[in-house]
Amino acid sequence: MSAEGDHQTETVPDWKREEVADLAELIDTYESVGIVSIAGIPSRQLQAMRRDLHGSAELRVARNTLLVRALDDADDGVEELTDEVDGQVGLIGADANPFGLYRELEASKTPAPINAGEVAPNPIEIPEGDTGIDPGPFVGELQQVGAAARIMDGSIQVTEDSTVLEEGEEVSQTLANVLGELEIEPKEVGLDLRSVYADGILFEPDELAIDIDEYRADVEAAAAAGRNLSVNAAYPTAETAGTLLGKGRTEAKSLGLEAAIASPALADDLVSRADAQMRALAANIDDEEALPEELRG
Amino acid sequence: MEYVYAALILNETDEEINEANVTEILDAAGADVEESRVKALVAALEDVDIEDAVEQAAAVPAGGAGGAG
Amino acid sequence: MEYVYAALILNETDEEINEANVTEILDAAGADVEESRVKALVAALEDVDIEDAVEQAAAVPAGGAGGAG
Amino acid sequence: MEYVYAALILNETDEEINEANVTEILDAAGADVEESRVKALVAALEDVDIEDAVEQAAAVPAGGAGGAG
Amino acid sequence: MEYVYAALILNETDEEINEANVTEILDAAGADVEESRVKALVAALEDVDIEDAVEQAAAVPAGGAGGAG
Amino acid sequence: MEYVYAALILNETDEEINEANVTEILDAAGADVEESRVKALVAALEDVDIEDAVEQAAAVPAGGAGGAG
Amino acid sequence: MEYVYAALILNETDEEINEANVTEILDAAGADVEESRVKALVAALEDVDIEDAVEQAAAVPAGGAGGAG
Repeated sequence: MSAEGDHQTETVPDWKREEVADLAELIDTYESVGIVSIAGIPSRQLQAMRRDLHGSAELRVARNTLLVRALDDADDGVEELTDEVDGQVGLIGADANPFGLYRELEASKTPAPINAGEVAPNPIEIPEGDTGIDPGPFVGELQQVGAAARIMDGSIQVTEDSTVLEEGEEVSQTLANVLGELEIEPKEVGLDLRSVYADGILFEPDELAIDIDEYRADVEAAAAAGRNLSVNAAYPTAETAGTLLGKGRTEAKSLGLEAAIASPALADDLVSRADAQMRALAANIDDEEALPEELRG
Repeated sequence: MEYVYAALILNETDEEINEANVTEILDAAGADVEESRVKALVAALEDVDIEDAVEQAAAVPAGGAGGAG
Repeated sequence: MEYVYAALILNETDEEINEANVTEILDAAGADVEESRVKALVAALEDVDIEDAVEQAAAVPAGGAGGAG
Repeated sequence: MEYVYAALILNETDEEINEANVTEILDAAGADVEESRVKALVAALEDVDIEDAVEQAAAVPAGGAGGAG
Repeated sequence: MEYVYAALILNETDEEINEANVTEILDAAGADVEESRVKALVAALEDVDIEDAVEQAAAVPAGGAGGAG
Repeated sequence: MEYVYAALILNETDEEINEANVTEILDAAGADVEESRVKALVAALEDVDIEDAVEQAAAVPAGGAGGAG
Repeated sequence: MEYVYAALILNETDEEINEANVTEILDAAGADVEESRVKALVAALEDVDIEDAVEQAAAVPAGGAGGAG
């Protein structure tokens, strides 16, 4: 940092220089460095979030001009993040890679009510179910905002999942009231990752959303593929050797029954198979006269 | 049941399922052969695809097949 | 499978399942009887409780394919 | 069951399933080889499509085998 | 699969499943024996309860075996 | 899917599933390694119980396998 | 199982499944590579349509298989 100080004008006060130095250190320290939006987060909540991140990530809020300077001074293209320094933002650094950081921030978001005049960040839905609210004018309000609602069994019920506002539309006073009454909190409040930089790559949030279930399914598919290949190619591993023996045994049984090989190990199965075939044939015979009593339908 | 087994044997050996053949098998097995039942069986099997029926046994719980029909 | 069927006929008619009897049935059915297969079958069935085998088969949910024909 | 496995080995290695070959395998395995069973095996397999029979094993709803270890 | 069948034969004949025995069976079958595959098989089976694996497979309803007998 | 296989290798060898290790394996396999995919994989697998997923895959008739990428 | 996964990676990256390539991957994964197991794998896969083998559901683990690693 000291070398860099030389080409700054001397008018920069010490506290600013120190703050820039602190920010620069954060940028250097962590694997992933990102810009998060903190707009609309009350300062007490922000303190709590900062505490929760402790140990895995670090959040700094500073004047945007200082943030930009710190980013500009850093190496390897972190300066691309300056594009996102706009409005109420903070700088975050994490040991996790950008995907991990994104997940962590998403998981830390908490639901919050939405007010009239706000824009829906995602489609707002009123779920099917009993509202538990006694019959009254509320049913009309529900219908007014577009929910399928009616009075049933002595209370107001929503008869199907109803999307009442599309993403990007403005919340009306009535809708705000209805959502408040139902205690639906459609907003997610928390640190909103705008962009994150790691190992020379800039990641946008929309590339960072990963579906864990999909990865789990992939792991299962990969494990199944390994098992299948091991068994079907008869390349035994500790995990599949028993299965291979079982497969061999099953194949021998199948062949033995197919060829009616009178092996003692198959005698039971041959008898029951013959019995089953006899019964199956008998089941195709309509004339009861042709069958003994025990075979009549 | 021995009547039906007799039919199955004839089916396997590609012999005709007729009264004489069924009777001969049952005789050989020392069974009391009821002529009317042999007649009824032979007649009833005329319209049955035996291969098909036997294959059903594979799909059906062995043994359990009986009841249905 | 005709060998097995023959044995099961003998079981039904309460005759002994021995080589002579099995052979006689298959002969009557016009089959080419392979002596070794008769022998193997009779030997294999020696320790089998046929009633049991049939009942067990009924109990096991084989295949699971379900509904009978 | 060793007789059947012997046949399966010969099938895999594209060797003829005949009495001599089956016997040789079983001898190598230290089995007491019964000539008539070998004969019966070879006779039983004469008209059987082994590939087919083995593939059917794969089709078996193996579920029953029960949970993993 | 011939390597596995060989192991299954040894299991039936109560002989040890070791490289020498597996190799001998496969040799007798006229197979080109790949030493490394024999080794891999024997190693993989070391911690396997063979009876258990075989019994479970035996318990599976061979229903699918399908086709006529 | 090679990324996932790489992770499973590391799981088997008790090595850490991190970016460096996954990348090294894929490099060794001559794959064009996309750094961001490696990152996504490593982050995602942090929250996946791999042992559990592998066991599950074994318990379920693996048919499903085909599906995924 | 890591040997199999290594083969699957090579299959995905369209590289040849040979001893050198499998070994390189396992080395990169920090595994103790057993030459004979690599050899056995390559030999086992020689005539196998991997796509096919991967998609075809393997038999359900026959209990004894054991989860062990």
